[in-house]
Amino acid sequence: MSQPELIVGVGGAAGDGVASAGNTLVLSLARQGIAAYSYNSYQSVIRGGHSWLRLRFSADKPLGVGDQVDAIIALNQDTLDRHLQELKPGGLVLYNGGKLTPSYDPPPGVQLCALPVPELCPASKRLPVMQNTVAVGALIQLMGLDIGGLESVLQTTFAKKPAVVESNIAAAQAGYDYAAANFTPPATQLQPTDQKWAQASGNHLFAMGAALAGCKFYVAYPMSPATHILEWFANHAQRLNICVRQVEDEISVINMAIGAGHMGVRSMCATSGGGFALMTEAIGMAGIIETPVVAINVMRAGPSTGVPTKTEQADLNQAFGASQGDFQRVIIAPLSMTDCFNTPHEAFNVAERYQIPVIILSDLLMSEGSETVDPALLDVEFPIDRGEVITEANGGEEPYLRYKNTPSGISPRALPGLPGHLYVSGTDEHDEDGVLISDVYTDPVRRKKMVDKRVRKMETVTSYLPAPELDGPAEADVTLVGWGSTWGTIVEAAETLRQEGVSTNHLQIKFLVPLHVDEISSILGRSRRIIIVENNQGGQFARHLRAETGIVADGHIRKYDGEPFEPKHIVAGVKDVLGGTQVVEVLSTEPGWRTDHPTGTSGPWAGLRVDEETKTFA
Amino acid sequence: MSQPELIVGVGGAAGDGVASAGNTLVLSLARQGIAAYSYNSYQSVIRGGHSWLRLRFSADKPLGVGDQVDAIIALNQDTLDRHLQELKPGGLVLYNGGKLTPSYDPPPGVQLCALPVPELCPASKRLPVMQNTVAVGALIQLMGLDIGGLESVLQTTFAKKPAVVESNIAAAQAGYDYAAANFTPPATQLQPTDQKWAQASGNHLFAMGAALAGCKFYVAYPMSPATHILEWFANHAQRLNICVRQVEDEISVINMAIGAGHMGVRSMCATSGGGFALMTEAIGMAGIIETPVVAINVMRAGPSTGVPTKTEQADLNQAFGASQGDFQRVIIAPLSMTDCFNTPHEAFNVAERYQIPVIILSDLLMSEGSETVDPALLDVEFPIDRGEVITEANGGEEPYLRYKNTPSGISPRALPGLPGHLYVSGTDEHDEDGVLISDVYTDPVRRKKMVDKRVRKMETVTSYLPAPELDGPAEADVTLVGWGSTWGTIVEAAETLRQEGVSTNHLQIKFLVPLHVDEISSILGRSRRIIIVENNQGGQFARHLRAETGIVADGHIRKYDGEPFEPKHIVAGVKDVLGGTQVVEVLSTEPGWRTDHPTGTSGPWAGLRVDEETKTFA
Amino acid sequence: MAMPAVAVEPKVFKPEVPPDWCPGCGDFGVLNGLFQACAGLGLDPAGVLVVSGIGCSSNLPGFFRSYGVHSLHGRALPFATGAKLANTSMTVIATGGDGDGYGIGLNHFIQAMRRNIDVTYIVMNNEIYGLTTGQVSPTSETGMKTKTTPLGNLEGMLNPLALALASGCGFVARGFSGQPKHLTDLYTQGIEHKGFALIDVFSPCVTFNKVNTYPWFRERVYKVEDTDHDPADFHAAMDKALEWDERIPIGLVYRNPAPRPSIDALDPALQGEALVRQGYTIAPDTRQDLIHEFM
Amino acid sequence: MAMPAVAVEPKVFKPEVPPDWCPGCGDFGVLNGLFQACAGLGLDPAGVLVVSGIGCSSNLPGFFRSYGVHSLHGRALPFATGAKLANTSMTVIATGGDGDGYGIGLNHFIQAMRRNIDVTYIVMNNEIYGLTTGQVSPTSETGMKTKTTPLGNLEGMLNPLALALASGCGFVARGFSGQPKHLTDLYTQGIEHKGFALIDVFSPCVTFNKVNTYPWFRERVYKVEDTDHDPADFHAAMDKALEWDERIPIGLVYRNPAPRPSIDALDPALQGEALVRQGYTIAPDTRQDLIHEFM
Ligand SMILES: Cc1ncc(C[n+]2csc(CCOP(=O)(O)OP(=O)(O)O)c2C)c(N)n1
Ligand SMILES: Cc1ncc(C[n+]2csc(CCOP(=O)(O)OP(=O)(O)O)c2C)c(N)n1
Ligand code: SF4
Ligand code: SF4
Ligand SMILES: [Mg+2]
Ligand SMILES: [Mg+2]
Repeated sequence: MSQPELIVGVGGAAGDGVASAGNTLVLSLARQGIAAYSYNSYQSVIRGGHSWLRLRFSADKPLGVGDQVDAIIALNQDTLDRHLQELKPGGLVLYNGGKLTPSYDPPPGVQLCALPVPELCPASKRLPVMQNTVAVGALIQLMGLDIGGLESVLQTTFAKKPAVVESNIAAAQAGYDYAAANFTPPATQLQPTDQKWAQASGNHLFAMGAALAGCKFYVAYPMSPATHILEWFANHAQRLNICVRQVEDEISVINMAIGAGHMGVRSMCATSGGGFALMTEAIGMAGIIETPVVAINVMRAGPSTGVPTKTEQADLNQAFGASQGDFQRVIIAPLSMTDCFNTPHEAFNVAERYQIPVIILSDLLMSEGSETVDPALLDVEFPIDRGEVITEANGGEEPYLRYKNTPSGISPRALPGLPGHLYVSGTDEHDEDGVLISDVYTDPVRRKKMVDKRVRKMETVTSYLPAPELDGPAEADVTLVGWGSTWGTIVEAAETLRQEGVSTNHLQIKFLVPLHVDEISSILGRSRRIIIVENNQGGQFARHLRAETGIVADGHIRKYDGEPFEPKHIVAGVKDVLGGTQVVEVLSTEPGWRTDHPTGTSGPWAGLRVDEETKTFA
Repeated sequence: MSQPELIVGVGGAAGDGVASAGNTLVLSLARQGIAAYSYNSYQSVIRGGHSWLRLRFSADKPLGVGDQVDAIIALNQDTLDRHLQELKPGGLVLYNGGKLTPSYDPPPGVQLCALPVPELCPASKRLPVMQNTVAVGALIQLMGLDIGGLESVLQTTFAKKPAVVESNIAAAQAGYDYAAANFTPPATQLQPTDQKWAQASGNHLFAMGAALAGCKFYVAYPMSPATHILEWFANHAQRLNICVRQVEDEISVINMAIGAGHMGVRSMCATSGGGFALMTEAIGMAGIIETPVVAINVMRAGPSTGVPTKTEQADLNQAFGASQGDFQRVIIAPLSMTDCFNTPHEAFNVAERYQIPVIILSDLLMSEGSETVDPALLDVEFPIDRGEVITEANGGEEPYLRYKNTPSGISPRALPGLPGHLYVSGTDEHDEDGVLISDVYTDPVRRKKMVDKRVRKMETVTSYLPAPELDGPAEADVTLVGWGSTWGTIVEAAETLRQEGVSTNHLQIKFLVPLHVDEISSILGRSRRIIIVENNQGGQFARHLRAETGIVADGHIRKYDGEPFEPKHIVAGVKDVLGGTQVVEVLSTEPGWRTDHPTGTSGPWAGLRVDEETKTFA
Repeated sequence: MAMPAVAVEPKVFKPEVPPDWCPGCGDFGVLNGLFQACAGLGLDPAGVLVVSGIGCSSNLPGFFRSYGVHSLHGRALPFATGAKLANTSMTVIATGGDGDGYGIGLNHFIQAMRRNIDVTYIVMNNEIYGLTTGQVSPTSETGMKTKTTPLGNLEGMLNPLALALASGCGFVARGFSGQPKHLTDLYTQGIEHKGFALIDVFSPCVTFNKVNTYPWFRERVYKVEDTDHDPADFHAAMDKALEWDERIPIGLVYRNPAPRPSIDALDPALQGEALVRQGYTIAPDTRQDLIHEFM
Repeated sequence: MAMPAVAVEPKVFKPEVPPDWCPGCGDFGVLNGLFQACAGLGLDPAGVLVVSGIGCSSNLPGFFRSYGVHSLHGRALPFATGAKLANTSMTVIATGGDGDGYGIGLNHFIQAMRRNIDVTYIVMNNEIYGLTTGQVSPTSETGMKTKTTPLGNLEGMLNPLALALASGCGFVARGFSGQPKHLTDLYTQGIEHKGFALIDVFSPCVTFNKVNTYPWFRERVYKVEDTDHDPADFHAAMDKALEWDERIPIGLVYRNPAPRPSIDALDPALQGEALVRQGYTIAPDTRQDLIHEFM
């Protein structure tokens, strides 16, 4: 990243306004042409608890959450206690000096920026969240930016309440001025640009991307971290004329989605791992009746209920093994929030062209985190490929064969309702005309013919889907291989490695099934040292890659503690692999941290420390 | 197989008494010390249709269904029309000459044995099934056996109706005498022995084996081909004091089974692929709450409803990918009906010792087919390994940690109800004491500790389970590799190959997850040519083997037409591989057969012939 | 789809493939009634979608000439719901068995009634699992011996009509496949009813249910139409639903005199052209608005 | 487990971990009532198993000192059923939310009542999905605006009491977490009832349900115990179940005067020692008999 960047942490309890402070900050900077990436580590309680939002800013679009924080806005004492230790040398922490006091010495070179909030903003006594505006104003000053962006955001946010706008602008200005007069700005300063930025989560981009790709039916059952897709659809259903339904369970969801897909609309649903487990039986139905449908599995840390608010990439096995028997499916893992926007359109096209179920694997990092996107990238008209759909009523001369044994394996699809093409689709094995084979004594020949027909469909899929490409120098000592959401963080880690003298390139896989075996084998065949990075314990992708290509990686960097990778984890992991470790298991903590992200400052685990040797609690 | 053998086909419509004629034949021969293996190809209709039961007899226990038939009992015209062409040279067909006439010339050297049933057994006019007894009597004579076995079976079968016994014995005798006087016995004659045989299906042996292994709770929802396990349990529930319940769906089934397992009983359930799909979410629950449970998936031809009465081995991916996230499971595929008897005991022991879910993969071939078993093998007391179970009430000094982070990863288990050990088991990630980790802001250290604890459990599993062994010569040109139910047929094919001069050995895998990677790699590392035989299209086991060991087979013999392998398919397939084909897809039909097992002698497909080139219908 | 009011010949709905049910199976009567009702209503086979689950009864779409889907065990209603919402111009009929609809599929059944989707649901209730050859069903009588209850069923008998009433279903009827004309009449009314319509049909399994046979039902059933039963009276309907004795009522047990509009009539997205006939594109200015929500 | 008839201190059931529900959440009242009822019944925490699904309400076992299981969303009842059958000496209580029990878990709920397993089921009905932050529930009122029904809920409201009555449940009650003593009383009777007992509890979600709040309920609820309602009268009970207006009844709505024995009391395998305390071995002569069935 050539442009200067700053990483900000905003911490507080649920109810302290962490998210809205973060949002105000991101939008204020976006209006000055500065891009952002954000990720929130929050607690699975509705009120109270702790929430830690990390925001990374730069004029060059940041691709991930980054490493250590440069600045903190501490909205409560807990945040000060937990996170002060995490600041980089040269970093700073902003807090309401009228209420909070650091409970230990900051790391060397860290600036304590106590804001006299009660004086700067007397209204904060009645309305404690006003402290957030003061702090945001101060931070913007310290970043080297104009206050105009913030003012315009406050104007939009409180558009209907002029008095609120006024008092907030005053609070922001007070913070801004106080910071200018009393604190030292960090060495890094951000530069405004002319670029316009939109800010959205992967979930919202999935939803909007699907709507623009012609999705007319969205059905779901709430499940974190997929629920925001449903909520976006619900809020836009009427305007966009999309049928959006929340129903009794995920079994109903997928069967309704397939029912709608069967009639001919583009139909989508989303859930997380446990809900997807309930959908698997019907995924097989879509396979045999050859109905296009798109199902998103937004992965969270498992197994089972697991850690519902934490991220992981450990549902590849489940997607691959969804439903019994051999049948055709495509599995796609988008690479970033922005890529979430494009993926539904690709998924619908491949689903309709090949008449198969398509599974999209996203994860909590992408779905609940957000990034800034160039709005021009969202202003697109997606090309629609519906495959072979019969739209003309038939004279009736020739009987229509819904499952015609064509050379491509694809049988032209008439949509129910069209005169002259009556057929029954059955989940039992059936002949070309749809009549069941399972109701006869035995019919090996027809059975094999129909299995082969469906298998044949997949012969052309890999050429229909774009092959992955190597990023970085063609020749390198290390090739980092990842899939899905780790893309941006690996890109940045590779850059750091190169700067540190480790020649590195990078291959990120988006299309998992079918895999572009030839292209991948040829790329990785030239690699000197392959290191697979994945956000799980079992190495599910490494296994998949080996199963499909025979390639065995030289090293593995894995993380399954609930938190996403930071570039430094990968950089350090690569060095460990170069030093001889085969599997590096990364943990989001640092030896010496006093709290090790523990569970609270009160309660049974208060004050526990990590034993630096064993990584267990003393 | 050194002892002489005979393969008999019994064909008729549902209601013609195919199964009971077959059963009478098997038991009659069993009482004379002759073993059998049987498999029924039947139609998914309740009445009418066609049913084709193949029985293979020999004093040496047959290990599979064998190849072509030596003798046919045709109970209706349809059977004559379809199967006459399938007889071996030297073979014979028995039928009621008073009713049926062959509609085409038999293959050369085949004897048409028309029984004048109306004369031999006048009672058959009122009771048409009496023809079956006449035919069975005649066949026993032609096999070279005494009629005593048959008489004793008829006595037991109709024990409560002496008149029926008498008339049946007379009919059998008439058939026996008529055959002696009018037909030429086949060249092969069976020799009675002193061995006692029991006859049972894999499903019944699963059930009895589980009961003897201490299963106290069996719950299921009917699904072919697993339903007979439920029916055996239901019939023995009272006598054996086992709680047996049929409930509303497979979701309820698995959750009840886990509920019961959690309290401390050995608990089992069974279903087929579609039902198993519905169970997957809860398999993950068993993984994280560490509750032992055994779930059987009796595979049938898929995908989806597929061909419910046909066999296949295509649910390995589903079992492997059951539920989201990384967790521990064992997957076992028994090798034969007899092995079905032993498998529940192994499954319960490993499930309880390691506190994990165990999935058993059977298939329709094993579950609905049956074989004779030495009764001594069934008269066993299985060793019970419950693992570390705390049975003593605790004084209360030390708090009990249900999920204690032990070196082995196994945490001693107190069963609910025991004083002094209160705990809550949660599907959320939890700490050693069971308190949720997911309800805190973030806790990478504890999260990783608990994942690692569970992972560690698997370190010793492969040594707890017996490793596969190579069968046949240590050095061979061809190593056949199979898994599960194909064992017997591969053993026989290997023998034939050796006789035909192809030096062959054989490795059959029963324990699929975890795989004995070291042992298998070392065995297959010495193989000159590896050929994997599996009853599916996609090569799911080949993929698994490659993923775990990197081994890529030189050839694949696959079958997915619904019918099981016959030794000749494998023998021919090996030759094809030696001739350069990489993937041989076997089809249960023969070029030139007039009907190619088509769907009926009437109806839209009557009289169709297979185009020998394209294997499609002309 | 334009629904011609003119009756057509029942054979229009008869396909070439003959049903492979056991001779005498109650499902033949159920199918014949459906031929008659659809013909009487003058439906176009291309405008009808019949969706079933899995079971003997669920084989029905294969024996009916229209668009059809033979889906998953228990999932006919969600599939049918999705199909109806996607193409509101189709007449959607769901069929299946007691195991399918009241066993594994029960949740969908109750919620579909609550949701009030415009689907006619015909359940061939033979009080047994037929296709899997004779296991106990949720509607098997307490005490009934089946393959899986050799000592008699220990559980209570599920009452689909009472559940339908408790779930807010606006059209609750019961027929008997031994009374084909009456059945045809119930189907006709059910299909015409705008909203979810339940027609539970006694359809004897002659092979596996040796208790609830044709004669057993013939002795007991009587038509509520022959009594002074008022199908608009919820309480009276509940009484009829609970009657299970020497006399068992069939007929239109309940019809809500002021039915709630069905969900497809309420969903704002479904008030114009059927979704399947709508274009895929979103106007550029709408797109701009969507983008601006993110800025 | 021997049940001492002597009451114990409620704090026996209070663990160290405090509930992390939102301040003011109705579930606190539900939990407190349970402390009281179990204490009043003199239960031994080691003889109680509390099983829940997933949801705010389903976090309850973590805040109750006994054996507990926090299972899967919607699956508390099957888990609890398996547990009870395996160890009939335990007092088994299932808890959860409206989404858990009446949404995804509805099939199990109805079948558990039909099956009549001896489990007490406490549903914290807040008419919203709390844990997932405010989506529509099957018990949300028609017209209610939620995150997923911004224009108002178009579906009918599910009626758990009516469904329970239609499913043959022998004990049907409704409580309100704002009336803790009354609630404790209902729990006590429910736990003592041999067979399935439903206690639906209005337990306001103060964070996401801004309609059905404490004041909303306080204005409307009245105790059937304060009226001449006869809980032995099925029809009267159905009337109470259907009442949803300015006045909403709480209390013991129905108790079957001649309840069917529960399944655990009927299953022949469960009449001796609890299964968990039975040995694993089958007598050699029984084994011989089993083998001979195959010969
Ligand atoms: C998930 C799943 N579980 C079980 C089955 C097996 N199965 C097929 S039909 C059936 C029940 C049939 O009973 P019913 O619905 O009453 O129909 P009937 O055959 O009696 O008409 C069952 C259990 C299945 N196909 N799928
Ligand atoms: C299979 C599955 N689907 C969805 C979810 C997500 N989920 C968790 S709790 C919940 C609903 C909570 O509502 P309710 O049961 O009413 O409990 P409350 O939080 O209101 O007490 C949902 C949908 C899940 N955990 N599992
Ligand atoms: S088994 Fe029963 S339900 Fe099935 S076709 Fe035969 S008679 Fe009908
Ligand atoms: S969100 Fe609602 S139900 Fe959940 S704890 Fe808060 S108030 Fe209670
Ligand atoms: Mg039925
Ligand atoms: Mg709720």
